[in-house]
Amino acid sequence: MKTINQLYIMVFFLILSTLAVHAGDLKGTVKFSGKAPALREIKMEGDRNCAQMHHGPVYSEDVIVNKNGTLKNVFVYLKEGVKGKYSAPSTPVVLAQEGCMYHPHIFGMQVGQTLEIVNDDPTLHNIHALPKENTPFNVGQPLKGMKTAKSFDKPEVMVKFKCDVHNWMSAYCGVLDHPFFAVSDENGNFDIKNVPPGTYTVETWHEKYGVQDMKVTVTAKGAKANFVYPKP
Amino acid sequence: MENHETQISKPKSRLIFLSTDHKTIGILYGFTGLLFLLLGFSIMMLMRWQLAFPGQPIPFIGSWFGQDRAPGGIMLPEFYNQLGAMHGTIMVFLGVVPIVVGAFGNYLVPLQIGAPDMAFPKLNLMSYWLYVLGGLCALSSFFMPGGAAQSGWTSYPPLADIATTGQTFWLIAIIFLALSSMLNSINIITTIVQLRAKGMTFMRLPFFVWAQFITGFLLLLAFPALEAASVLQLMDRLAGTSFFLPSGLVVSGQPLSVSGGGSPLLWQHLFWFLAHPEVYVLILPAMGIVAEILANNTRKPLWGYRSMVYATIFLGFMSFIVWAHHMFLTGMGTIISGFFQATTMIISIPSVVILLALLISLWGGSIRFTTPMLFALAFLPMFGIGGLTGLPLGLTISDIPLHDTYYVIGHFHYIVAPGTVFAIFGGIYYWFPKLTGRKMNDVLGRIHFAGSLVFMNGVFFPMFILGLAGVSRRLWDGGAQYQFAQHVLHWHEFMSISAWLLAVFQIPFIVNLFWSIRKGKKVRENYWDATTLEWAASSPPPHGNFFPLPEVYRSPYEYSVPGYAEDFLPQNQFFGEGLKIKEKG
Amino acid sequence: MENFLGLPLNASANGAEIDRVLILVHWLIFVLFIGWSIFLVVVLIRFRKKKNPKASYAGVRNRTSIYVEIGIALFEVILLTGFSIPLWSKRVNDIPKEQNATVVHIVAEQFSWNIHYPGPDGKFGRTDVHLVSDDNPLGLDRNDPNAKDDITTMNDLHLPVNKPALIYLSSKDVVHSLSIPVMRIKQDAIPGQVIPVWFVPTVANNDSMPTYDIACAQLCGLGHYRMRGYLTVQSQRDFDEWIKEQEASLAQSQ
Amino acid sequence: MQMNIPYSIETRPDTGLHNAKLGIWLFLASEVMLFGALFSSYALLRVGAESWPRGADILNVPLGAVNTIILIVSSITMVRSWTSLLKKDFKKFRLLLSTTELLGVLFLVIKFTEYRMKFEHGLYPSGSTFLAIYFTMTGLHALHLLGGIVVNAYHLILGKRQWNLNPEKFTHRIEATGLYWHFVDLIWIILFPLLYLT
Repeated sequence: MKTINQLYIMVFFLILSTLAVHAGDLKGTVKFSGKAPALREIKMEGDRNCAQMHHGPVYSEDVIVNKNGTLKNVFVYLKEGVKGKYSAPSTPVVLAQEGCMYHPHIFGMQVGQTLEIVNDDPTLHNIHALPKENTPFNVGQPLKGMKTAKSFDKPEVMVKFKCDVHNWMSAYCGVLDHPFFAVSDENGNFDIKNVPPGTYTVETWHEKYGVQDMKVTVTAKGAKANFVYPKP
Repeated sequence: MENHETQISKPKSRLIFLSTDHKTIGILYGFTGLLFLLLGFSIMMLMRWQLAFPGQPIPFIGSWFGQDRAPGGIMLPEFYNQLGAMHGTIMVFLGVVPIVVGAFGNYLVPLQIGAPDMAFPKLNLMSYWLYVLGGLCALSSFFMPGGAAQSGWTSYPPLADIATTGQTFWLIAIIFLALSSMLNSINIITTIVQLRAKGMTFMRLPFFVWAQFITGFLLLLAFPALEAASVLQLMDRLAGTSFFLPSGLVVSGQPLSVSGGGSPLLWQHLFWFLAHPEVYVLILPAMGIVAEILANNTRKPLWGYRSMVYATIFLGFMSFIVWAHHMFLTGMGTIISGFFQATTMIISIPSVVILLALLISLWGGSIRFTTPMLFALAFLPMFGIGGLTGLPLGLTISDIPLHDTYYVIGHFHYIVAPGTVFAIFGGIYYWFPKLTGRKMNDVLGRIHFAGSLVFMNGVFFPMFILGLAGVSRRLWDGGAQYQFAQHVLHWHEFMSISAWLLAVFQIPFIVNLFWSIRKGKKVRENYWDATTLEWAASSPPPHGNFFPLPEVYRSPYEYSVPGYAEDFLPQNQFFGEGLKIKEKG
Repeated sequence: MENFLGLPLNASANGAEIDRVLILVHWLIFVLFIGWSIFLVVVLIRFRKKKNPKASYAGVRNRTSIYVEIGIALFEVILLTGFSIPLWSKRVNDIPKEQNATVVHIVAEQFSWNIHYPGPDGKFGRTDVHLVSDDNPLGLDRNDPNAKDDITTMNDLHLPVNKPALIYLSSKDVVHSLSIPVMRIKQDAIPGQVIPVWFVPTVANNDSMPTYDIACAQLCGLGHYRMRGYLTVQSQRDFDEWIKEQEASLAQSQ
Repeated sequence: MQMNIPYSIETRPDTGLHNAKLGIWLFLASEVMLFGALFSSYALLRVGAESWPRGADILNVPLGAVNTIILIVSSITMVRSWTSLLKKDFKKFRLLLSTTELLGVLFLVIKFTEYRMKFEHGLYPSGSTFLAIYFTMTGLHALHLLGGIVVNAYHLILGKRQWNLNPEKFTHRIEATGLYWHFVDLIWIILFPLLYLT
């Protein structure tokens, strides 16, 4: 068994490396137009355990406009045009609960990939996943350091996670059957690596401002795609 | 179990599980019920670990439960809730009721009234198998995605409506159990009415039979309410109806897409319409067992037999109109709550009458402290505590601070655990010679008794302290995060250790039970010098019980009759005109 | 001896009468139980087989048990008509007038208490389930003029001392039960119903006990055990101050 | 030799009953509580509802009425089949019981046609409290009727043997089944006006 597994892994890397030669990166920026809304402060008095973990104010992550006028936490992925099968990486995606907030707030993962949910707080969190396509689950993690492993078996954009104990806590996950997704960072940039050349529909998803899409042709040198939110 | 006439040509293994003999079915009920009792108790011991040491891994066996239930051996809150719901369900529906009605009722009622069998033997077998089916259904729910039912044994909607698949299995199990109970109670009532031996008038029935008679009616008429409720909840869960779901619900931030227009309180009414009579289903047969043991071991007639019978009938009737005292805090007005408080106070009177009659029966007796008698005697004060602590719960105003706290748990466990379960133990020790022709070991029996008495109180008495301090029930951490609970939390450890020691003291019982079946001391047929008819049959009684059927001449408890040499005069003994005994009132 | 039952601190005007009934009932329980126990012990010693080899067929001939039963029944009648029914009627019928009370809406959900103050205008804004979102758990319609100044908190209940508090309790999802042991109140929150609860807090919080606990008393799911809220009873001035703070932060976020 | 249960055929003098008769009456008492609980739920939900549709606007009253007549007739044939047994006329019994059976099946066919019509119009139990009550109660009633049909089929197929073996016992069985049949009929007679006409 072991040798067969090793063989598979070798073949997998072989294919990956040939892809890498011919693939380019899809990069871009999500700009924000108009006046940036003020950050919304989260009141954590409802659970004194949470309030004690923060010294300054905590802000909601649903709309974060970066200093350079770009929008953070936009999920970008290839919606149409991806060919071939991509097996899930063995490394898990980690969703941490720290200071009664989810980290990261927006993330992506592949079908079949392990999602490791970790509680770093000395209070109860329950991870209530509310997918439409996949099987919902609701798991309690009463203690600090508890871990739960889950995975999804169907692609779905986005799966919402909620903590029923702390109603301000939410996270969204894009579950895809390929690895071509990214989330815009604190500079508004995203970078989808190693996209095989071809024409794709790229979709962006934002929690408050919804979805946009764009046709993009990726060559071996890569491509660029810029988006503007809210939709002009 | 041995019967030459009908069983001679059939293989034995098939016989036991398909036998229509009421005694075999009774024994099957008994063993199955005891197994469930043990399972329910084990579940409770697990929960007690979590309560005593919240969030610490369960030692030794923690890894058995898997990542979904107890990662690293630490019990998850949802698993705790599953255990809580299943502990209640198993103990009430699968443990105690099948033992007191299915086992004791089935085995003893035909014998005590001098009948060859139950009125409908095939139906009897069917009700046993429906019970097993219901039990398996309930247990299988543990292996469903999301685990077993976790909305409490009361399954209040909307929580139960939106719960995981295990709840559906719970409901199906309840429907099976309701059918089983219905068939069983039809059988018991018909048997008592129709198959009484010649001369066995209603006022000559042993008190145990009376208790079974009333219990039969309670099961017959109360269970359908839960059955109906279960059908409605199943519809809610499977067909998307909203019998128990009002409009405008938002669950976990998502509006619930149902038609709405239902009422969560409807379930509570239907449920408690069953569940209050169910309490008397648990306790009446236990009182019957205790009455039999007391009369025999005091060597005198029960005091106030008639008043006990009337009290039981009254109790049975009243138990149908007190149910809403479980729902005082659902927003009840003065008039309705006043009515249910009044009925609750009224129903306490017949309970007091029965308890006092049993106590007074001791006066003037020649008391033999046999093992069954010890359990029967302990039943009296334990049931007393359980009954008395019902008083503040039955008054709305004192129910406010105590409602849904550990006080409630203490209250009903005193009635069921050191109450009914003690009666069950006493009954097993008392009738074991009839079942096997052998007696159980007394030394082991006494060890079992002493340990059980001490540690039952160790488990349940501190619950009153926690309850008065205001600690809610069904908390995963036993209230550890609340300020007002801090000064009583140490009792959790005390209760848990008591529970585990209580388990240790059940070992002598289990050993005794199995050892005595084969190796117990052989004893004569009427080992206790008792008067009721079951002791007139051989031990164990053959299929058909009596050859010929007995004839009854007097009341059930004619002990120490003046002018008669022996201190007991069996119901079926004929002594001519000269010794005709005046019926005792 | 006052608190032989180990009851929690009573911080409300209505708690004393409840405690009185509790103590009275428990006296009855003690007297009866001790009486029965003494009887049992005496009987077991006096009528053991060794001492009394021949049982008496007739047994007790007197009517003591009937007197005991009548006594218990009478005591129960007194408890019922003298205490429980009138006090309950006060609980459910003598609800304080809204203008004299601090009126609060509490909407329970899995697993928190959503607390809703009407704000300075004293009027509660409209709520709608379709407006429910993560940052608006009550579904409050901020476009409604009455809702503009409404304050909502999670698990954080503040009340002025010595002023009746009138809580309209309901639930968004399942049955919960609002339990504040120090106030001697407990009320089920039933979805689809709004039930008034009232009490008069008389003991303000201080540094040694900065808050009182609010607990959930009805199993509501996996987080039931930690559906903990905080009640802060403060002077009217501190309460007004707190309201002002809340208004300020509300204005900031809008 | 088979052990005999007393009073399974002859009546007990002091109670005036034989076992099966008491048994079936107790069973019916339990059934009364079952349907009683459902009727109470119906009343409670209806009283609590903001609005309640008129049954006739949603349900097919003529079909319901036909079904009512079918069940009443089947009750008559049921009771006549029993009386023909008392008169030792097995042939007539068989004819009458077959008629009962046919009528029972006809009722179910009409009932399921009604269900199908509802489903075709998108009316499911989840639609409203009224529909939920309608489907649950008539469904449960249909299940009860189905149970009666199965028992009667058993009597029709194996009846001859039992009749020859022990005519009295068989007559008792038909009497008990008849009582059950009338009960199921009675439930419908309450359900019909409650759901269709009000």
